[in-house]
Amino acid sequence: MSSQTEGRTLTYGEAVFEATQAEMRRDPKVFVMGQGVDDARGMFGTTLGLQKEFGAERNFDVPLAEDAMTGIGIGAALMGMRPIQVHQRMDFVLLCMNQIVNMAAKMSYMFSGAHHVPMVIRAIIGRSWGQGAQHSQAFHSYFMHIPGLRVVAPTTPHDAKGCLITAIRDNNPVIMIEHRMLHNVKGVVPTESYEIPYGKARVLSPGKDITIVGISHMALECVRAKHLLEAANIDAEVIDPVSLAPLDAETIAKSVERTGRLLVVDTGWLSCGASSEILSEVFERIGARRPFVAKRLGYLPTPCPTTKILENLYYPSPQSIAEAAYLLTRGADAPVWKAGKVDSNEVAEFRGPF
Amino acid sequence: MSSQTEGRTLTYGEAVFEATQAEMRRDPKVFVMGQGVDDARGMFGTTLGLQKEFGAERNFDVPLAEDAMTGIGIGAALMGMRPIQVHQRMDFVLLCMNQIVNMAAKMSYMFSGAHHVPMVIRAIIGRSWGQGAQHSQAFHSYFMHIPGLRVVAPTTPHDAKGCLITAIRDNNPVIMIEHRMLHNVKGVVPTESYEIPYGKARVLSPGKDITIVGISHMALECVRAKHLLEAANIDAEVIDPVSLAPLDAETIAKSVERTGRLLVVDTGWLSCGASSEILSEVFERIGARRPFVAKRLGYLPTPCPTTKILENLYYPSPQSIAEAAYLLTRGADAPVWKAGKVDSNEVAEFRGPF
Amino acid sequence: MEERTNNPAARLYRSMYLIRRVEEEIIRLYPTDKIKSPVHLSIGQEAVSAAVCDHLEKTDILFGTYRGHALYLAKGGDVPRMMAELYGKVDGCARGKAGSMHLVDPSVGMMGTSAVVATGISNAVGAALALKMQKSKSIVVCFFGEGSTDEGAWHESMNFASLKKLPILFVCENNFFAIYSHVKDRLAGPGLLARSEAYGIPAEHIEDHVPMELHERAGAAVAAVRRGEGPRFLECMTYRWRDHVGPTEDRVHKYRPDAELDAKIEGDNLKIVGKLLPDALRKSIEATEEKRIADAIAFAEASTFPEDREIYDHVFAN
Amino acid sequence: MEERTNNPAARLYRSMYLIRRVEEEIIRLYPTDKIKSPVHLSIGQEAVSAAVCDHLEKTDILFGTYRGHALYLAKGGDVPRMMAELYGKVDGCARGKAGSMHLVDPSVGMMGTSAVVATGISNAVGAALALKMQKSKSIVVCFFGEGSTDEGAWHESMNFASLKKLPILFVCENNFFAIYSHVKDRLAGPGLLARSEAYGIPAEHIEDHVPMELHERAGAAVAAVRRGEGPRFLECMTYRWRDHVGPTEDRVHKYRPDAELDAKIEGDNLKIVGKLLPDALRKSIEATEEKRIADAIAFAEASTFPEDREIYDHVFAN
Ligand SMILES: Cc1ncc(C[n+]2csc(CCOP(=O)(O)OP(=O)(O)O)c2C)c(N)n1
Ligand SMILES: Cc1ncc(C[n+]2csc(CCOP(=O)(O)OP(=O)(O)O)c2C)c(N)n1
Ligand SMILES: [Mg+2]
Ligand SMILES: [Mg+2]
Repeated sequence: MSSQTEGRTLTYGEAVFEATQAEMRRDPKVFVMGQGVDDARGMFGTTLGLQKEFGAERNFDVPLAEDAMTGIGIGAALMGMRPIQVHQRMDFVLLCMNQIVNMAAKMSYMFSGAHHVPMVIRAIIGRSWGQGAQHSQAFHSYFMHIPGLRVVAPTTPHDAKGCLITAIRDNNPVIMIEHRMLHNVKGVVPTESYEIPYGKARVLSPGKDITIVGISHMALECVRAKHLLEAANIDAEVIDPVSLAPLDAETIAKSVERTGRLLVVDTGWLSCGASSEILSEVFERIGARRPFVAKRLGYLPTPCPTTKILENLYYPSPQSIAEAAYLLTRGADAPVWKAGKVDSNEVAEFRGPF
Repeated sequence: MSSQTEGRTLTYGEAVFEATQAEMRRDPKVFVMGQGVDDARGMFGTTLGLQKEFGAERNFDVPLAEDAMTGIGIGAALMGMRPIQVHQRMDFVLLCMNQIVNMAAKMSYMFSGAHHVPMVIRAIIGRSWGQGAQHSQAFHSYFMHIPGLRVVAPTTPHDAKGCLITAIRDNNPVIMIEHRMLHNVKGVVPTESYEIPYGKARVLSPGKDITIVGISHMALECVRAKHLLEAANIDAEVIDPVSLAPLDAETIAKSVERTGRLLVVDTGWLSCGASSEILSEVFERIGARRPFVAKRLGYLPTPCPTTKILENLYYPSPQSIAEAAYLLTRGADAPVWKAGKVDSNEVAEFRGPF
Repeated sequence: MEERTNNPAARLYRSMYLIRRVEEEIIRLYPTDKIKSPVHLSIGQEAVSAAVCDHLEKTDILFGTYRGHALYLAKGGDVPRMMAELYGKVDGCARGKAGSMHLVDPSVGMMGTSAVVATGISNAVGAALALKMQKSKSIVVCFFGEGSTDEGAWHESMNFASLKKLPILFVCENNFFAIYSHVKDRLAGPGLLARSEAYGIPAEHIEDHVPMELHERAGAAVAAVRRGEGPRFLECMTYRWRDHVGPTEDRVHKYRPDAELDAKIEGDNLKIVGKLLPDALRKSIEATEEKRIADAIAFAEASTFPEDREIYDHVFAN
Repeated sequence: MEERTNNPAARLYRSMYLIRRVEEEIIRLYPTDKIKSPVHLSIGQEAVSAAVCDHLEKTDILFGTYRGHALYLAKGGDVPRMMAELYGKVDGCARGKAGSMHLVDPSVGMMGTSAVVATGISNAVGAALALKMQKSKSIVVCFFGEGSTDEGAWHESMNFASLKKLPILFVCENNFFAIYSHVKDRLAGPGLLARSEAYGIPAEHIEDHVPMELHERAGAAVAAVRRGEGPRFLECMTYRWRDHVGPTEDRVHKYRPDAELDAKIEGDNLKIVGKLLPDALRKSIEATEEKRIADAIAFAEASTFPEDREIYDHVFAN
């Protein structure tokens, strides 16, 4: 964390913008490309005004051509440029998996260091208000699977700024996961420049009874769950991995070693997801010497339904997280406990269309 | 397993062919499309002669257009046809992730049963002889991640035939993973038609000291490792999941409950891979009541190097599997043990170019 | 609905009027938050769906995009079930799981729409392949915005459709914009006709504001496809009056001149077609459609939300 | 190597001869299993790489495919390091990690090749975008087989290159086949010229067996791109003599008439160019190149395999 936190607050979206703008000022090789990055909505505000300041060469709209545009970013990166590409929905990165996995991730290795690919891909996870099956998916585990890629998923505006700066300065391809529900969330963000290191998880809130790991937007929900759990006299430690690849399994494992309990809450599906990786890494580290209990929570194993009433069930909530943590902590035979109500404002206040 | 096993042996490739041919005879809606499925090599023999018997309408070559060809298969499936699509290398499915994940996997759900997509995608994992970084990848975990997809990875010719028949008759999209090293492996295959059910793992060889789960080609290597382990007086149980989604975690967990040790060997990378899913599911089932130790093995966390000398290190081998199993079983403080030598014939005998 | 009239203008008017008014009702209802779904309105673009679909049989097969209300209605999709779907109700055409972006009604050949641009195009080509294999007399019509033609999927799909001479009509609704991005900033070269012909697919460009000519030429294209002459491509110029997504106008964003939009609204195709009809006929059509719409909304209001357990239904087909 | 001569035929001959002979050596060596890598030979196709690359500066940027030996050599790639790479040795241009399918030599602008069809095309366009942003005088040349043009990636890349008027020359080596699949079974419509022009990219079709004409027209295209006139497209007809992959002939598969192959071998471009040179000059070129090749093979033989720990190197750049 940066030393200077002077209490200035920004939204997450503003923090992303600030990091981008500062890096573009610092390094003329940095540019931003993507569908709509120059339009009046400016990618939820994160790119608004960049074209005015840096010109259309360094902030430009592109055709609907995810595959080639990714390849074009890679090609520019090979020539020393530092492109930032933006996808309004992570669902669309399925169209450019080939370039990301077969090309960007492999070039340094395949050519034994003759090339490197300093490129950032910002991918936004959609949620709420009938986004439905094709505008709500999260594929961070796809990138965590691939050697040669870095994956970060900052939760706070502070970390969003620092992670993006780190990513832009990195000589490797970095996937930055942003959650649509986070863009309007506020937090303290230092004005100066700082990098958030890879592979360092952040303990958002210490506790002794159970370790709850929350990824991206779920970290916020886990903090809410922690408060709900106080009513059941359970003191949860909430950890935000921040960096998914490399992953700081060490910090999580140490926490579980103390608490003996692990709940991983992902903003994505479970099977072969980030939550199974976290569970596995913790187990491989401490399982032989420290028995613990664990559970994974995430999207239900269905596509995302559109109707609000089912959509609400689809996502982990502070209540469902707290209740799962209660069960893990007190055991299946404990008296039934119902978590209180708490609003996830960023979800409740979100209004259509997008 | 089918009751009638009259001792006839086929190669894996022949078994795939036999299943395809029999289903095409049975059901005129079944057809095979893919690059090279009608050529002189006939997809490693698995499609050889289909065009002669069924005509060019039911067995046809396609342009190099993985994305649209997948979408075209889906469209035909929506209209009641039953396409089988073949990818010579699983690396190329990265080009059609959008159609598989955003469309095929979601149509039944998104339209509440108004549609279904009876389609089979055969994806072949390459290996050996300088296949290199882009012709050797395995992405079964990508499909296991997605609700709405079935994933099978048969190891034996017997299961290859039965799994493909099941897949063709299924009204849902099924990804069938084949390993290039398996196509020439022989085994007993009943002549009659039979289905291999989803979600049933196969205990390839029982044992009491450690549970070794091997996926696809790795199941063969694990059986070899089992034999090597006999020299160290370790009796390994080898399990082949066969069906990856749904996964028979129950059978594996029961085995681990007996052995107290789990080694998962994947033909793929570890992070967010099938091995982490298997470990997690076993842990969630029995971890609270039965302490056990576990480890995952798979590709090294690098792209695949071309030069043979490094390629050999990249893959788990009977030796490295046996030695990992030894360490898990005897503990890190046990005397050093080196596994004997055994040849993986299908690897050793493989000659270039492909 | 009463019998199909011999007067194409009357049929066109009914279809366009229905689309216009359903979407105006959506605009009216939207602030109530009853429709918790992104809506991509076709107001201004009704003529294309209405004109093309007028030549189709129930058994003809249609694929479209998230901007799919017009298409669904023009193909004869069930109006009450559409409204219930927008409400997220159990009587919706997909029991509330689809919402506005994924309308479906297989009973009239409306195969569904996708919210990922250009993804439905290859599905449509695959359906045409199936029709050909099945020696069916039906054809496929595939609608998409000009933005779709940016995508590699369009290229691959056009090529394959032509290669196999499939019974498919591609209809591009060129409304100049993909969200706020102008087609001239995305499409290089002489245009879509040249591109289509480079695949060996005969193509036509049809201007906006000539709905009866559009109707006639669409009919000819449908007939050619039905005769087995292989794929055809129509580039239909049109214009979206509202914001890319949502119920409001979008003048505030200044990505297009107010005067351009004003001229389009002024030249309203619905009025053009309406003027071809005797007053009484026009009014009777309007009255019937108003009743249908009111009934549909009442139906949606009365319907219930799905039960919790439905969330697990239909992940897999049986 | 001696100085660059003013005689284009001599330069062409040297380049083509080197390619031909290196690949013949690969054929000779292959049965020893020393080259444990799939090889995609360019024998029969040498003229295209040689003719185009003769017009390029060292600083010009090149992208190609797995069928990349010819390109690597024509652009002046290091021969010993190529041979060592095929041997999987540590002195290879990628320390043995790349093999035949991924040759690279950034010191001469050879940016590397990809084994996934069409994937390098957009990378090339991106490099051209960078050159434009950097106001460089260099240009990009992007080689691919006609099979690449099937892919959506080609469509998207052509469109963007044209849209931004990027300094890139697309060179399609049309050898009729993608593995054993004939282009007429994959490509609908009037052909690649029409397609290219539909993106607004001027295109030329150049027949096989006219190497000097190919050389001249390639030079004109390179010059036009260098003048900043935007992208150009060349469709160069050519023919692969050997199997798609591997060192052998493939007549046994009967996917192309023997007579067609025979006629191509008969009309050997290398011989055509050789005949333009005085005997003594030709022989001196051959002798020099033979020496280089022999040295390169000796270099590869003498080099060692990488050490085990190298497997972890370069997953990430620093
Ligand atoms: C593959 C993909 N990329 C980007 C988007 C985001 N997006 C949604 S609609 C749209 C514009 C599409 O324009 P067009 O195809 O012309 O259709 P129109 O909205 O004008 O009807 C975009 C870019 C998407 N849904 N899918
Ligand atoms: C995306 C992708 N699809 C399929 C393949 C398998 N494959 C390798 S080479 C090839 C043929 C390519 O033909 P063409 O582009 O004409 O090049 P040529 O081999 O004739 O030089 C195919 C289909 C691949 N490598 N990549
Ligand atoms: Mg549009
Ligand atoms: Mg070719």
